[in-house]
Amino acid sequence: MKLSPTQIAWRAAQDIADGAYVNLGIGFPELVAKFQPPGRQAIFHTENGILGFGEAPAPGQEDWDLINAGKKAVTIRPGTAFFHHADSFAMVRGGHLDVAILGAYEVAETGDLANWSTGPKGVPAVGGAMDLVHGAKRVAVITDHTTKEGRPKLVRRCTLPLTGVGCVTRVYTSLAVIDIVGGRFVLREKLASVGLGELQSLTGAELHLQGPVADLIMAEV
Amino acid sequence: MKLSPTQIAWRAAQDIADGAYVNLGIGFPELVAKFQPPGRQAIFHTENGILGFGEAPAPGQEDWDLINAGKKAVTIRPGTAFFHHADSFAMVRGGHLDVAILGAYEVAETGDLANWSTGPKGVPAVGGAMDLVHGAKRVAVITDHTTKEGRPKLVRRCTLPLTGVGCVTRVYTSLAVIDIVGGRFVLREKLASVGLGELQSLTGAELHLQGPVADLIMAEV
Amino acid sequence: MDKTLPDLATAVAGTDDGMTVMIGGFGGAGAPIELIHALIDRFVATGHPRDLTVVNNNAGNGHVGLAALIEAGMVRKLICSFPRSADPVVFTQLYLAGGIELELVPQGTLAERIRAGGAGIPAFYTPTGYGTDLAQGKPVEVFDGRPYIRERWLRADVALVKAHLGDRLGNLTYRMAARNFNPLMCMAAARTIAQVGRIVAPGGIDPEAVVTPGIFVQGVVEVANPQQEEDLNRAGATYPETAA
Amino acid sequence: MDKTLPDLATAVAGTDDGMTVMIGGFGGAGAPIELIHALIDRFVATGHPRDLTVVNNNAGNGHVGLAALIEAGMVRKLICSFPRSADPVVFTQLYLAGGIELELVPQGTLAERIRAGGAGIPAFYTPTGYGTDLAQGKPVEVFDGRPYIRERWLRADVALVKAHLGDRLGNLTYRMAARNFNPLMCMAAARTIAQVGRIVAPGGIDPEAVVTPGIFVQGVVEVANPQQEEDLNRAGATYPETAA
Repeated sequence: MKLSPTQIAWRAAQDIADGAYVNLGIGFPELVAKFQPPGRQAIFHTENGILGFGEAPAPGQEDWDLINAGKKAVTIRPGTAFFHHADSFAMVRGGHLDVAILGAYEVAETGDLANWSTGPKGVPAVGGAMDLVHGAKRVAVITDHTTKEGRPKLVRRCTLPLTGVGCVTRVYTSLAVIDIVGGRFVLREKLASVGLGELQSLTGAELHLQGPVADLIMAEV
Repeated sequence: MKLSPTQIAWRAAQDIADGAYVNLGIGFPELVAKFQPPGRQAIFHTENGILGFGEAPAPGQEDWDLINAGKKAVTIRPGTAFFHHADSFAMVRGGHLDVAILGAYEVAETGDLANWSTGPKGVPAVGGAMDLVHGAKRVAVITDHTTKEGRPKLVRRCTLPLTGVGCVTRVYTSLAVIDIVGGRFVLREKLASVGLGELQSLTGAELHLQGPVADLIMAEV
Repeated sequence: MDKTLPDLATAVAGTDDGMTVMIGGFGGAGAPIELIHALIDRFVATGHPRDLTVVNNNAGNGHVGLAALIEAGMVRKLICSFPRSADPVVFTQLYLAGGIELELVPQGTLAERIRAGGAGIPAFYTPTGYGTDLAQGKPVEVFDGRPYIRERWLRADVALVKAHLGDRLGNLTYRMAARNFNPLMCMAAARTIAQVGRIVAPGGIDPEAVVTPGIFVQGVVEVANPQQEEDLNRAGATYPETAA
Repeated sequence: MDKTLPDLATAVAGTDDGMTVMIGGFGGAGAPIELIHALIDRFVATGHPRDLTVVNNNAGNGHVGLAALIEAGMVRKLICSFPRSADPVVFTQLYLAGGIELELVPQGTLAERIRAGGAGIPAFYTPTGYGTDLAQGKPVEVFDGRPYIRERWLRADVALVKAHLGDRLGNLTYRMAARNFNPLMCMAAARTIAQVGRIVAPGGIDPEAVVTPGIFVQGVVEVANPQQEEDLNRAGATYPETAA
């Protein structure tokens, strides 16, 4: 029993305030946009120079001058703004985003993140990942709690090439919500059906308790 | 017998090519704009964010949102562009201006310029002077050849606080046109009525000859 | 989300003692006169804010706007490039009497330091000022054979700016050369308040024409037909108005 | 002054062997496909230019545009942030065979290095990349208790960009997210050539709406109805067109 990627995305979306400026990493994190709670409207930023863009257009209605960082077609909304790449990353590095939500290969209890490279093989590609982990007021990760092989993705120290040092503040996984505070994993929520011992066994560094641990909601989405 | 400020400005204007991007310092250098040779149209830059502005409006027609760096009202022309101060000084520092023409208290044979401060008295003010001396492809000075007291303004080393080091490439004075090449004053033009010995006596560093010396034109302006 | 503020008093309510305040404009163009005067009103009524560090290109002109802020005794330090104007008497007298601190910064360096503050760039190198008195104490580095000095970013607690159009999301446009430092200061302050000539509905500004995207703006207050410092000075105005 | 160029061949005539060439666009949006193809035409006809260093966010997609430039064997080195795409086969194969050099730069750092090149800022500090493999060999400095790495500007001999409207003075506007790196590259190259969808008379672009002022542009060539990389790739296009 664990959360599906869609359910993880739903959980992460609950923490985004109305009017928050949000960057969602390419791929899985983009799902978060679908689950904004009623009455809230976040403003989404994409690295390639759009603030406040809307959903994908209907097939056949794409304008290829109007794409997001994943090179997928998007739309404009009332209040959209266009700008160049230096202004776009001024928003990122300058601390103007409220939250960036990214995927991960590994997250360390130090807040270190590895999400851009699985090693020296093949063609390396970094994109905006190293920029996004700096500057946003909150850098959150959404990820399965373990790898496909069952190994922990939450670890003491990353073994893969780092994207950033000490940058992640919260991790939403398929089993739990965990904050990173002072170099330690602090458990905030977990699936009621998963025991603390089991969760610890699936986690590569010590889970600390600090206040109550709430039940992680498994949304019907 | 010497050139009036207007005649110095006329002489400097003859060296500005059609289409050149030009910044004229506040005050005396602004006169240069009036003497563009027929068929040439320079594009004037002002620090406060206008490229390609036009002449002063008629009295009473001023729009105080449309001013130059000297806070004087200007006008727009077809092709004018507005931009913010960081982009404006990107043009300056980034080497995009063809020529900047500035006034001077002192110019040294090293190309050093002093034009912003006459010493520690009063309120210091620098404006864009220190930026303008860097980046323009040519930094020219227009000035009387001597101070009101008859002391040389072209000197071996500046005694007043510097605006920039080794930045001036040409000086247009009331008596001569002088290039700065390899740390030396090289005489290019002088008034026919002024002997070489007399000119040297009014100049605070050695004048070098390198090729012919033309007659400096005293325009009827 | 609605960043619209009901009035000028609300707009300046968050500016407290000791803060660094960036104020837009170059001379009078783009100067948020009404926001500045609202700040003075608050000081007159409450004695706060005071001991401000103000960042502006200039030091005010006459007895309105920034000059009036200085004259009211609210400014401890000024960071600017050109503290001279047609009528600089307020700053000049206070400075010469030792009543206000001045950090003089070349104009392009001032603009770039503010942009750097907004862009998360803590320091950069520039040729501007190398070898001059204004470079004293600054690290020098040679790149490709040419010397440069290192400058630090500038950030502020509050920015008060003047824009032309604004929407409730904070998107802004400017009017001609009234743009100047305003878009940069929007980026560099924790809290940016813009007075705009008109508030339009989202979408009322062409997405291509937005100069300051709303992410850089925390509050927008409408001031129709804003005053021009130049007009006020030609009329001999002072602020607060003195009894005749 | 008239910066208008008569045709694409003239527009790319100044690009020579060994030059650094910035090419605008993010993926296909804003990619100057026709200028790139004109450069390939010149190489096919003359064997030049070759050994180019190309700066772009990506490494091409499919067999048109930048991918075709690489496939033609004209590129010695690529400076980019993300050399992956829907169909990255051209770059991937050449890179894995050791046939092309890659300098990988985080996307925001790439943008800032180009802007710095255009703005006369030889180096700056950024938090991006600190503590990662991409920071190796770069100076580290602590400001206000936080570590940053130093990055150098990027400049180019030539920039090839795509804009929406242009005038004979070189003023440019862009279309939506096709803006991206284009305005920055205009600033950072000794010679910037812009293909524009339409040339308008000076004044035909609102002075407030100019994104790239003409001072940053040396040549403008009109390409009405420009091709989109995405459309070409969906149609399976290659460049030069191969015989069926």
